Parts: sequence; structure tokens; C-alpha cells
Amino acid sequence: MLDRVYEIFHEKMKDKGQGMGIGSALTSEFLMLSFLLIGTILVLRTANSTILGFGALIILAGVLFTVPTVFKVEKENTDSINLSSFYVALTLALLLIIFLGGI
Amino acid sequence: MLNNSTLIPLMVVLPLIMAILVNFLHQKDKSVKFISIVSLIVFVFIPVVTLYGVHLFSGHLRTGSFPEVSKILIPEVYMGIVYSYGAVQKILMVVLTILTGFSVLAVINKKMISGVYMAMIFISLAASSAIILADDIFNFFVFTEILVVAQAALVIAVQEAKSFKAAFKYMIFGTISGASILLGIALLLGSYGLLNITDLSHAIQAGGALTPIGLVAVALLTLGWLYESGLFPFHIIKSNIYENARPEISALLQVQSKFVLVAMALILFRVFSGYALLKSVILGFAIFTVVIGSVMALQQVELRKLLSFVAVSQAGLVAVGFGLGTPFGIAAGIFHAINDVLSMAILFFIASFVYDKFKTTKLDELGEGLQVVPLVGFVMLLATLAISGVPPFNSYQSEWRLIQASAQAGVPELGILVILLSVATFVAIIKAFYMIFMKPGSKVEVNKEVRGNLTKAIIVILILACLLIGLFPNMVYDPIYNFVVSLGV
Amino acid sequence: MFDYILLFAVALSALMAIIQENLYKSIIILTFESFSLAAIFHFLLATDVAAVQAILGAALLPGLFIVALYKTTQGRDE
Amino acid sequence: MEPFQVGSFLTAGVLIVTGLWALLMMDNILKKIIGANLIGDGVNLVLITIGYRPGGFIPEVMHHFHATATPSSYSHLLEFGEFASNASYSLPFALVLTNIVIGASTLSVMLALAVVLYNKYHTLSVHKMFEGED
Repeated sequence: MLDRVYEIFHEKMKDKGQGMGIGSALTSEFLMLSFLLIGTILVLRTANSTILGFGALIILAGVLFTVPTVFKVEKENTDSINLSSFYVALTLALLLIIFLGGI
Repeated sequence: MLNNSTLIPLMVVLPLIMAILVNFLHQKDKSVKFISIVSLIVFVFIPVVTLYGVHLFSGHLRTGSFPEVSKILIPEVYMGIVYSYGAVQKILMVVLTILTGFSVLAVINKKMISGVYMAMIFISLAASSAIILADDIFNFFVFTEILVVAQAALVIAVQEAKSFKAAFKYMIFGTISGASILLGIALLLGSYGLLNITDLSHAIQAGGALTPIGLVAVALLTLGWLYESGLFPFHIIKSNIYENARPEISALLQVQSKFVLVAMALILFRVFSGYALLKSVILGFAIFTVVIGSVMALQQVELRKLLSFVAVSQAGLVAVGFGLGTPFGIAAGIFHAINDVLSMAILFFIASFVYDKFKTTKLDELGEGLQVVPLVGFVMLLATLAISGVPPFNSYQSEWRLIQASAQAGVPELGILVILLSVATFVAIIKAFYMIFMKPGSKVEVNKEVRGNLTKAIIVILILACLLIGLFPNMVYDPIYNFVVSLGV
Repeated sequence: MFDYILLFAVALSALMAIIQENLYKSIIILTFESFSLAAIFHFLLATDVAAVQAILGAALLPGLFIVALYKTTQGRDE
Repeated sequence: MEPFQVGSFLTAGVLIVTGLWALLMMDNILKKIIGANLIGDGVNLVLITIGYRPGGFIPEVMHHFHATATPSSYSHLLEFGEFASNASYSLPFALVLTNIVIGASTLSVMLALAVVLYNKYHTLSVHKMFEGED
């Protein structure tokens, strides 16, 4: 799969088209994957509760199956207000659960 | 009359008075221009002259408590609102006023002087300086609300459909975050009866572990902080604000957002200092913002959107410093805020120059800029090095300290992520540099009469400031470190 | 007993204001809600806040909303 | 905690949750603004209910406190203790007054934005406005 990465990205980024865009998209893909790997290692190493550990592993496995994650990230971060409201509501609930639950 | 203690509130009161004055003189551009230049000089002058100190608005020193009336745990209580002016506040105020001066000069130079526009800039300056100085949590809340309205007004002034949408989203979520901050304050007021931050931190430390009410207050205040600093769920809204405002104004907005991030994080750490979960939650959101911001920045094809995502991800890096929790980490975070604000301001001023010179910021259409404006191209190259942490410049000093602080705090993985982030930032902006200045075949005609001497002067001054801090970091870093250690966070 | 009725009135009219389809009706319910909130402040021994809330709830709020509604769809969505 | 205080805390909770739900989920711009207004009312109610003292009286500083109250010495305020322990807590009043004013100003700016957005998009539905991106 690794040798065809450039073609995958080129075919995915037909609309943007220029060579520079694909280079930067590859960098962002590399950054995203390294963040996921390092974040999971960090959480596994420091989290004292097993819930966080398994949660991190599940997230890592889930994301790795959709490897060119960058285009999904870009689709998730559009300007629409409904998407932002969903994430704000999610964060409010997450914060209250973390602080009150004391994970 | 003008002893040191009255100079401190002057930093907030004077911009407000100037805003009201300039607002009245809306039609008379000549006098608006004169007044704003004079008041700028005064604004930059006051923080430099003021010595460290505390200003008590109620005029009384700490008073004895009333045992039978109040069951407050700590012996002494501040009466009324208190403004404290320490080392960090001084540096933040000096950088804030200088950058406000630059953006106001840029606005005046563009013949866009309207009294109301200048009034909004002065109100946002007054609000952000009050947020930096306030030692009273409700006074802090009031000025965050004023800042939200003033920043939204600055974005609305662009009169485009996209800017109206961005301002509307910004205010809608501003209501949520303002309500959650006020609810957090109400819960703290209910359980401790105090609004002063120093007393509140003593009371909470004296009161032992946080009650569930205190935990809800922490969660709500953290949500408010995420909004004010443009971290994870609110990063899109904040980058829309940077993108849709005029580039020289978004240079000012990103300064205010990062300094509000620092001020509120300091408040959170002083009030809930003994609370480890807060640090890891802040670290989690900060790292997520850093990565999402730079991943999005790498995808953009428009210069202003690219720069706004870089600004958001650099704000996340400042929050990473706070997330580490150790004094070394917090000092490195604040130091990075100052460095990053300077280098981002250069890039935004360059974006405003490109927008005026070539009438577009779409990277595909731009090109061959180096023949037209070699100086701006050269300074943008230096700014790209500055922002992605290349040695002679200032961000290197703070990112190197961030990496060391994360290693000392026991999370060396963060150091790797900080390095990866600086590489990604470099790729994003060097791509923009290539497409504006070096790429052959530009499909855009050059606007001849735009000379931009003022913008060129501003960006040269700022890049020299970055170089100066880069070569002598300790003149800025040591006072910050001593202040953070003295906070006992 | 009257104050508990006020509490239910505020909670109910808040829900009604949101659920109501016709915008004009929801604004009127909103005015009623913020006015009865001012009455609750009176029962909570906060008379000066009750006065300010009453003025805002009765005068400013409906005024602004009606003007905004008039300027937009007059209640119909094109 | 007196039952009335608990009741008003619950009402404030209903107000905040309804406002939050309207703000996040409703598709009409004016409904979102109504939600924002409700959240502000709910938080004000929480603030006032915190300061409520059952059976107390309105904290209106009587004349004789004023005549002798000089900031320098605090001894004469001790009979003030009897007043302070019975009147309801007056600090939240200042907070709520400021918050009402902030809510009103934010409300008016958002309504102006809604009108301007309507003139550009001829619809009040947020979905049509924000989904029709470039």
C-alpha cells in the first residue's frame, strides 16, 4: 500500500490538482498518524484507569482502518454551524463526565 | 494624583474614554486620525512606565473578616475589585499595546478611518487589557463578554456574507461560553462567598478537596476557557474570525485571543491549583487543537484561511505549555505566546499587503511576487523560519523550552509532537511562500499605486523584534519564570 | 402559594416559547416568561433586579424581537 | 435550603437546558436567539437564588448605617451584623444587573445580524444559510 500512497492522494485530490497540495496533504496525513500513535502510547502509559486505556486502543484501531484520515478530518471541520454545535454539546458533556466522574 | 496605583486602571479606562470620544467624532476623519495616533502613543507609554503593584478599586487594604457574619475560611478578605500588575502582566500589556498600535496605523494608512471602527478597536484593547490585569473573577467575566461583542463588531465591519456568518457563529457560541463562565462563577460564589481570585485560591486550598459543586464549576470554567482561547470545539469559529476580518485586524484579534488564553489559564491554575485532572484535560484539548489546526492548515488553498489555522494551532501549543502544569511548562507556554504573537502578526500584515497589492489571496492565482516585492518576500521567508522555531528566531527558544518542560514533566512524547508540529507549520507556510512569491505564471495583475511602505516598515520592525528576543531570550523569559514560580502554581 | 405557580409559569412558558411554530406567538410567550421571572426576583428579595428585569422583559425584548421579525419574514418563511 | 429556593434552582435548570437545546438544535435563527436569551435568564435566576435568605428582608442599607459609615473605621458597623445576618445577600444583585445588560446588548447585536443575514439569504433557516457553502 505504501508505494501507491502518492496515487491515492493524487486521485483523492483531483479538484485541488497542484503538486504542492498533495505534498502538504501527505505531511498532514503523516502528522495525523503520528499524533494518533503517540497519543495512544501517551494515554496507555499515563492513564491509571483501564477505561481510558481501552478507549484509546479502540479509537486507534478505528481510525487506522480509514487510513487517508486527513480528508475525513477536513470534512469534519467545515464551517457549518450544526457540526460545531454537535461538537460543543459533546465537549460540554465530556467535560462534565470527566470532572464529575473523575476518570 | 498620578502615583503608580492610579496608572494601573488607566490602562483600561483610557482606551474606553478614547473609544467613546472617537465614536462621537465619527464623521470627522481628520480628528479621529489625530486622536487615535496620540492615544496610541499614550497607550504604549503607560504599561512601560507603570511599576509592579496592585490597585484596589475600593480603596481599602485587606480588612479583618467578620466572624459572626461570614463563615469565610480565610482570615482576611479583599473588599471590592482588585487589579494586580506583575511581570507577566507588564510584558503582555507592552506587546499588546505595541501590536494594537501597529494595526491601528495600518488601518489609518489604508484610509479606512471610521470613528466606529476605531472605537471598536479601542474597546477590544480596553477589554483585553482588563482581562490581563483583573484579579476579580466577575470583572474578568464582564470584560470577556465585551471582548466577544467588540471582536464580532470588527468582523462585521467587513460587510461580506461570510463575515456576517462568522460573527453570528462567534456570538452564538459566545453566549454559551459566557453563560457557562458565569454559572461557574455563581457556583464558586455560592460555595465560597468570594469573587477575588487570590482569596478564592486561598479559600479553596484551605477548604480541602473540591466538592461536586466545585467540580461542576471547574468543568464550566474550562469550557469557557476553551471558547476564549479557540481550542478544540471552537477552533473552527475562531479561525473563521481570523479569516474573515481584515488581515491587519486579525493580527490584532489573534494577539488578544492568545493573551486572554494566558490570562484565563493563569486564573484557572491559581483558583484550582491543586487539581491534577484539570491539567490533563487542558493538555488533551490543547494537543488535539494543535494537530487539528495544523492538519487543516496544510489543506488550505487560500492564504488568510491557512494563516488563521496556523494561528489556532499555535494557540494550542501555548495551551500545551499550561497543560504540563509545572512552573517551567507554564513559563515556556507564556513565553511561546509572546513569541508566536509577534511572528503571526508579521504573517498577517504580509497577508494584508498581498491582499491589497494583488487583490486576491487565493494561492493558485498568485505567483511571481518576488520580482514585484522582494523585501516582503524576504521578510515572509524570515517569518516562516521564525514561526516554525528555527534557531536564530524567538519561537525556537520557546519551543525548545516547551520540549524540555514536557520531558521534565514526564511526558516526552509531547516533545516529539511539538517537533512534528513545527515541521508541519513550516511546510504549510513555505508552501504559501512558494505559491505567492516564487511560482511562475501568476494570473493576477499588480495594483501599481499600492506601495505599502508602512506595512513594510512594520514587518521589518517585528522581524527584528523576533530576532532580538531570539538572541536574548532571558530578558523576556526570566521575569516570566520568576512570576510563575512566585504564583506557586 | 403564588410564588410556586410563578415558578411553573416560567418553566412552562420557556418550553412553550421554543416549541411554538409561529414566531409572533413565541415572542409574546417569551415576554410573559421574562415578566414573570421579574416577579420571581421580587419573591427572592431582589427588588431592584426585579425592576430592571421587568423593564427589559416587557419593553426592550419584545420591541427588538418584533422589529427583527418585521424586517425579516413577517412570520412567513419565503 | 427552603423548598422555594430548591424550586427556583429547578426552574433555572429548566430554563438553561431549554435555552441550550434551542440554541444548539433549532434551525430558525430567531429561535436560536430566543434560546440564548433563555440561557441568560436561567443563569440570572441561579445567581439570585444563591443569595436568597428565607425569612430575611430586602438588603436596603438604612439611613443610620449611611450617616455613620465612614470607610476608615469599621467598629460602628458591628450592629451592622444584625442587619447583615438577616438581609439577603446583595452581591449577586450587582452581578445579575450587569449580566442582564450584557444579555440585552448581545441580543440586539445578534438580532441585527439575523436581519442582515436574512437580507443576504432570504431565509431564516440556518441550514440553508450555512450548508450552501461556496
